[in-house]
Amino acid sequence: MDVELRGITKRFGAVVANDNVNMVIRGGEVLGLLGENGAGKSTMMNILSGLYSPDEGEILIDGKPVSFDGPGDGIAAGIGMVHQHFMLVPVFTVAENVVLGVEPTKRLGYLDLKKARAQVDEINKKYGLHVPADALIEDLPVGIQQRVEILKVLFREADVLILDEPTAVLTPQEVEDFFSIVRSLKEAGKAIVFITHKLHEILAISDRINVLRQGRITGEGVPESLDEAKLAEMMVGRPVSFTVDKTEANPGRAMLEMTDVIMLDDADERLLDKVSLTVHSGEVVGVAGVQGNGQTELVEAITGLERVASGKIIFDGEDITHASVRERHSRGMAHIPEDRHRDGMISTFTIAENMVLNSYYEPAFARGMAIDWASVQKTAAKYCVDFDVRTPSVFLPAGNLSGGNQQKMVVARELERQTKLVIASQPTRGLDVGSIEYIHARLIEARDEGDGVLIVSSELDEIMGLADRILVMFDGRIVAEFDNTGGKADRNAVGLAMAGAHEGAAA
Amino acid sequence: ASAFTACQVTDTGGIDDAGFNQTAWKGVQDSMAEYGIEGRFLESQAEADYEANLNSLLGGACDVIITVGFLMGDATATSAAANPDQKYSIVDYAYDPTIPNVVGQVYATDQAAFLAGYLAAGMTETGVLGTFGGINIPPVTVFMDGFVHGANHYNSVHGTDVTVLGWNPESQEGLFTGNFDSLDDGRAFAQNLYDEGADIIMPVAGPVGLGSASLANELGTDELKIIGVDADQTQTDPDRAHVYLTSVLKRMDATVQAVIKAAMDDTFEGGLIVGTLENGGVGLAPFHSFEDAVPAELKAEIEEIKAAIIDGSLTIGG
Amino acid sequence: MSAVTTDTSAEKIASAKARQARITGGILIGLSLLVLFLLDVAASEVATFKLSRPRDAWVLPDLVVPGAFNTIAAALLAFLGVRQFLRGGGRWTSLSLGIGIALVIMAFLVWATAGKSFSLTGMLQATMVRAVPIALGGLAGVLSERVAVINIAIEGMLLAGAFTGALMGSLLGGWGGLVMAVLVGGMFGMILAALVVTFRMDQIIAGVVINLFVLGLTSYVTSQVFAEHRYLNNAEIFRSWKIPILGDIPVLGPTLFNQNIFVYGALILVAVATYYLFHTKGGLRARAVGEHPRAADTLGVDVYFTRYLHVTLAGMVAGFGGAWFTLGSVGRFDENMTGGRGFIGLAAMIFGRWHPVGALSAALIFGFADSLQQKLALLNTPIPSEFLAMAPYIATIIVVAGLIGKARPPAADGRPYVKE
Amino acid sequence: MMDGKDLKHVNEDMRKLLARAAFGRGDFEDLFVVPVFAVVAALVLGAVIMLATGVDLPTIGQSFVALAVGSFGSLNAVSETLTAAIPLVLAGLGLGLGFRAGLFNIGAEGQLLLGGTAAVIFTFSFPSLPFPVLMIFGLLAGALVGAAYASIAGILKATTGAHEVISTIMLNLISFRLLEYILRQPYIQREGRSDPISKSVPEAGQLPRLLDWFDPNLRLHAGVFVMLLAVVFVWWLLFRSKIGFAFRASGANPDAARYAGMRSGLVIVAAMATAGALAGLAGASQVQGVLGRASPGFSAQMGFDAIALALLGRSHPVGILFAGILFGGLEAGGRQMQVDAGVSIDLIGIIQALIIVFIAAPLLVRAIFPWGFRKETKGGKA
Ligand SMILES: Nc1ncnc2c1ncn2[C@@H]1O[C@H](COP(=O)(O)OP(=O)(O)OP(=O)(O)O)[C@@H](O)[C@H]1O
Ligand SMILES: Nc1ncnc2c1ncn2[C@@H]1O[C@H](COP(=O)(O)OP(=O)(O)OP(=O)(O)O)[C@@H](O)[C@H]1O
Ligand SMILES: [Mg+2]
Ligand SMILES: [Mg+2]
Repeated sequence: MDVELRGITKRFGAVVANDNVNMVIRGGEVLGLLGENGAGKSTMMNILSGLYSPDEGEILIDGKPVSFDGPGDGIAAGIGMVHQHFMLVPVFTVAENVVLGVEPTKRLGYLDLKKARAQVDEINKKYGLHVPADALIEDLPVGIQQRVEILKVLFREADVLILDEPTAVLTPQEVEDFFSIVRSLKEAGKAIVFITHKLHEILAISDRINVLRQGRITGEGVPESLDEAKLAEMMVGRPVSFTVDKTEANPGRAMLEMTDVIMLDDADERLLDKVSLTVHSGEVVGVAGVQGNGQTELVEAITGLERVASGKIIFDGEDITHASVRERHSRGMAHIPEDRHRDGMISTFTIAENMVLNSYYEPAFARGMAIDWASVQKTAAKYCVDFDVRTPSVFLPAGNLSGGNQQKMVVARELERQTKLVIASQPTRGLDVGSIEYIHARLIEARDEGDGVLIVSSELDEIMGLADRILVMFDGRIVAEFDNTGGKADRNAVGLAMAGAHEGAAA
Repeated sequence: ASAFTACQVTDTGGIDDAGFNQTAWKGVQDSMAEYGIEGRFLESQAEADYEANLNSLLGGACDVIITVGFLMGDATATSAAANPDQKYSIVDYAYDPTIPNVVGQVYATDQAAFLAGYLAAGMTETGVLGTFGGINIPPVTVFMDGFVHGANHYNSVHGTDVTVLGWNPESQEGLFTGNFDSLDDGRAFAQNLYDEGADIIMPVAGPVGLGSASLANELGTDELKIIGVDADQTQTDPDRAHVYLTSVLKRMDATVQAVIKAAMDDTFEGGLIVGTLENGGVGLAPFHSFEDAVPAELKAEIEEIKAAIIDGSLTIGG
Repeated sequence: MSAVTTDTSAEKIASAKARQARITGGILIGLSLLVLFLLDVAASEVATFKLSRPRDAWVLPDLVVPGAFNTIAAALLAFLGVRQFLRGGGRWTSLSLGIGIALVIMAFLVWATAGKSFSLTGMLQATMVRAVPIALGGLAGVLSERVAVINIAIEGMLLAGAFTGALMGSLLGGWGGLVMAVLVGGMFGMILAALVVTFRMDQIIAGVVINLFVLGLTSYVTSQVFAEHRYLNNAEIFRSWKIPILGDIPVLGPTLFNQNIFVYGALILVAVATYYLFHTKGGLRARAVGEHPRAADTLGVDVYFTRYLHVTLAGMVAGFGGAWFTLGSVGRFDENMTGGRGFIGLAAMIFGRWHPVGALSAALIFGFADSLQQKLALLNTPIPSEFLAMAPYIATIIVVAGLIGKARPPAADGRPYVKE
Repeated sequence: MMDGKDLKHVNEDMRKLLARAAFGRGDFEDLFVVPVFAVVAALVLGAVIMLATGVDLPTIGQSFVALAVGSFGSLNAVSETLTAAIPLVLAGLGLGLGFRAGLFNIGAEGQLLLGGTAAVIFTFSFPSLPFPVLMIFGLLAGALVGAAYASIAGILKATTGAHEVISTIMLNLISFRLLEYILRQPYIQREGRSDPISKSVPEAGQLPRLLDWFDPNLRLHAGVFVMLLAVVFVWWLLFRSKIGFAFRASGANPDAARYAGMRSGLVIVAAMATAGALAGLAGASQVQGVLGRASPGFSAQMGFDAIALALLGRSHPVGILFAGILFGGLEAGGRQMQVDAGVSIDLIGIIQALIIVFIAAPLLVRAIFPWGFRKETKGGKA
């Protein structure tokens, strides 16, 4: 099935998200779609799937113009979309999520979950997806959730699959598995649109590539004639450096020492199982691991968001095991949270307010019981300039910023202060190469100024590029440690440890 | 020049409260019918309205202003002091000392309730009576006191063992709905008493009692009878008239009418009107559908007791 | 558990479960002391609970509980408490607490009833009756909040149902009144849906406004019209309808099988709603709309329609519940006669964790506390009547604070959904 | 690193970032045009309802004239309007503050009731204190008790997660009974009275009337200053103070607030207590300024009206002030309407509800009065 988009334009208020875009998608082919944050990729695909309606332009399927009045029509026309933000109901099972909207029923509208399960298992088998049909979504790791999204599309027998940043949250191993699924779909004759910020992925899987910039197509080509540098330049409009520029680490005193830290959940299961680690000043320690192996809890323990059941946490020589979040923060601990939208910012607050979210009480911004807004605003404006947060005004709600700029805002807030230790959790998730480059440089800068830096990321490339030392977490424990000075750690060995291969050795 | 006008300010229950506001208003309406005067009323939404409502009736528009309920006591006194030429009367409230331009109207309700208690004790088949109130306040509990004492008096006269559930005159504690507007509380509380064996119930909670009547209507009067309060409830609740054994009358309409008459005749004098059995300000309503069911000797006993209370030879609560 | 025993530093681990167990233990021991000293009953006294009325088909003898029961209950409580304190944790924690609370309630009843008697069956029957409007209000809340529309307007919908039931019941007879009450309830549901879905009004404001409007309108008509035209406010009520045979079972019969259609209706509606929400296609879609409307939308589920539909249904349920006040109870409308029952229904919904059965259970607890309070007032306990009347509310707070903790509403609850 | 030219450039950027967005036409329409249309639409619908219930046209006309005159048409009307607005605004401020902190406090009614009662008890207990002292302490006592009562719900939420909607509903119901009990106690009940009414607030404890030198019937009292002070204070608290920042942050995104080191438990209790203090103050101002004593139900649903008020004022102190004056005006005007035209005052409730509907749903007003508004740009927030 071939699909053509002609002259598509979509505006959100004053923002032109798509500007007269033309695009062709063919059966049995993977079309790679690339572009900066906010370039309009998701908007374009939401239009194709029927979720948004375009202001101008038309969609042709096999040469015939169609018009969609909602995603139901798109589905009926054979177009399925895996959204950038998961469209899964967390408290439903896999089977329930998959059949939603096309439920098999018996008499009295009775939901035939048995049949649903069977159908899910069938697709599972056909494409080798291995998704447990009865598991609750919220209990599944993101990698599996990703597959559920694909299952949903396949279940509806879509011929066109739109995959919007499907690999953003996957581990390298999961990406490999994912690619083999994509290939088998392609062989089955499906048309696939693949969106990602990762250039090597797009080169590896696409048959054709389109680059979108500020709502327009700015480049087209086939992977054979392109390389990462060219792609990046097409995207950002300037040359981009990929390797993190950094000198050798110069580790100093221990900034953070954790000893035998145990954290329990409500059922007394161990989320952290006797974790011990040290971060020195002037070094970047990377924590690698498949999501859900205790990294989140590790960060919560260090930053004081959750109580630990036993063990000791020492920060620059002082015991902070029982210190509050604020206390740790004011002693110089910076925290870039994993989920910026939920935890890192308040989208209805202005950029200025967000910039002082955790320091508004400090003498610099306070006058007695009041906040000195004039000083807050000046500081915020300075942060914006320093960290290249692109906004017309600091009085705008932070929710209006693009994802990359929101993240830069959070990073600015955390790094612009006097810090000793930086905890960065998934600091570049979902960001375009330009923003990633920028944030990485800032983290290294913090290291070079003598901070200890702890980076938690499921992006192995990020860890390999940034960290001087790599710790691997598995099942709530630290199962392996690698020296990465000069990038000498063995990528494969780290990957294996993430998959739990070291388990026996570490126990 | 213009016709004589009687004005009423209700308390927050409103004019249609099936209670004292409505009964007092009936007094005004009766006067309108009988003496051809004008009548008007203002409803108070909140206590803060009393003063404002009284103010808006001043300036010669009203020949006499009737206020209703003890809660209006302060506002009425203030207004009366500021306007010594305006005539006022307040229902269910007495000033001590009295105010020259205000007539207080109060009622010895326990006298009538005593008769009702005696009657009920004579009529019960289960030997159990019930009562409940709206809120534990004297204008309510005085009914309940009289009712219990009346039943006890029957016991001591006849050597029976009739019990009254829902009120204990010694501890002054008992069964209360906590409101004067939830009719289905009236039903539920009656059901509760019925479950414990009561077959005659006197609810003292304004319209809430209508809910009790509804239960009696459903169960049948063999199972449950109701004693009304304030007005003759066969009149105010005509559709269920047959469930009312009788009503304990608190003739606010009569006293209001008397005050209006006095004001018209220029015999108005500040002070106090106390409704008693003697002056007909309180009393027992006719038995209506139970006229035949009440034994003649019981009727006679009640008349005797009434006479004894009036001449002071019988004291209530002794 | 095994981890704790294998670990040498076990005693230092602050286990959440162990702490909870210790707290529970402490509470139980406290309750034991309470029963021992405050609810002490002389061993010679007995408490009599009547189970049948003399005219019942099958008469059960009275349940006579000796005063020694309380001493035993105190001992049991102490045992449970100490056990929790020492051994702690596990499935036993909530079970012990449940048993403990039941024991305390029983001991309290024995204490209050010592030397007297009351009808246990009557109390249970009243529990059921008093629970009906609250359960229906709660169910209305469940239906609309499951599609993420906060429904503060339950109170207004109940009142509208009560009013319509009385007015239309007077004109058209009971069934006509009932149908109209349901329809008017549904109409207000639809208005709420229109305000929040189509006009994107804040959901709480919309609810508050509907309450204000209905209260104003019904009060206005009551004083402007009903006061003069009494025949408009005098409806025939639905009497109890005893189910043959089942209705004669002692205790259970009067409680469950000798009630009016509102009680049966509430039970049936709860069952149907549970089936619908958790076992049908429509229910799955509704819940999806409540949890993640955009996900539902991407799969072709019409979010707006789903919200309209369910909020309207919620209104109809509330309209039915409202009719209980007039057609199922007293046959006559009075200003503000629902008296906050809609809000208590809302509480029941939260307490029942947005589940129809949960809401019903919560309503039953409330109904129980309410009828218990009435019995206690009859028993001449030394507790002032005002405090007895508070009992249902205090019980609700304790239960919500102690047993529920953080309940999780549907994820999208209260948020408008904007299609592009 | 940066040379002078760059620095200048940076300053230029900062200046741009600091330029505030202008007051747009949309704001103007939301703030002024919508309310005007809302009031008109509500009155028209109110007339329709009167017609439907058999009120004749001249009477309806008379009612609206009375409504206007009774709310703002004379000095007495303005005095009554403001007097009615005082407790509503005070309680509304508390609710608005709660909303900003993400708390839905339905308990203002109970807090107001107990706060007012405390003010009465305090003032008659210390009759020897001189005028401003007793008055101020009375207000403080009211605020304190209101705060304490509200804190119960706050503490329960903070420690056990009990939903504040449930606990405040229950606390309201409890407060009604508690007041009945309190008013029966010999120390509190007025001497010589058998009904539930408290002793009176002594002269020195009263909020003095401001205009009685002009006409003794003018009830406007010094509570109006308390109200204005409270508006300024709450505005300062919310938008200028540190704790207010924490309130708003916790309300807008509790997760982010926690991550930023704000203590959610503390914020909840503090916000509830502040809201309760304002409700308590509302009760105190009512008893010290208008009623002079406590009796069952003297709160007269003000705590519930305040919910609508806070929502109508968009939880902004100034918005609440205006909403309160609107409500006060309706109340005073409604009374006049009853006096002059004999229309039941319950109609006011209906009109209030309708006005809120139209103000809170600008889209609805736009749909009814399309000519009153600028066309929205295509593709805007449809
Ligand atoms: N619902 C919306 N309302 C308003 N503006 C929107 C909306 N969705 C997207 N935009 C704006 O449209 C532009 C394009 O957004 P889009 O999500 O298509 O970008 P993208 O290329 O997918 O970016 P990313 O790589 O961050 O996912 C951005 O400026 C974005 O802020
Ligand atoms: N001088 C200032 N500088 C920066 N931010 C400010 C300043 N004054 C107020 N703010 C913040 O900007 C917003 C606007 O505050 P303002 O006092 O003007 O009320 P408002 O805009 O009417 O409030 P709202 O938008 O919440 O209804 C508030 O969220 C406040 O915290
Ligand atoms: Mg995107
Ligand atoms: Mg009325």
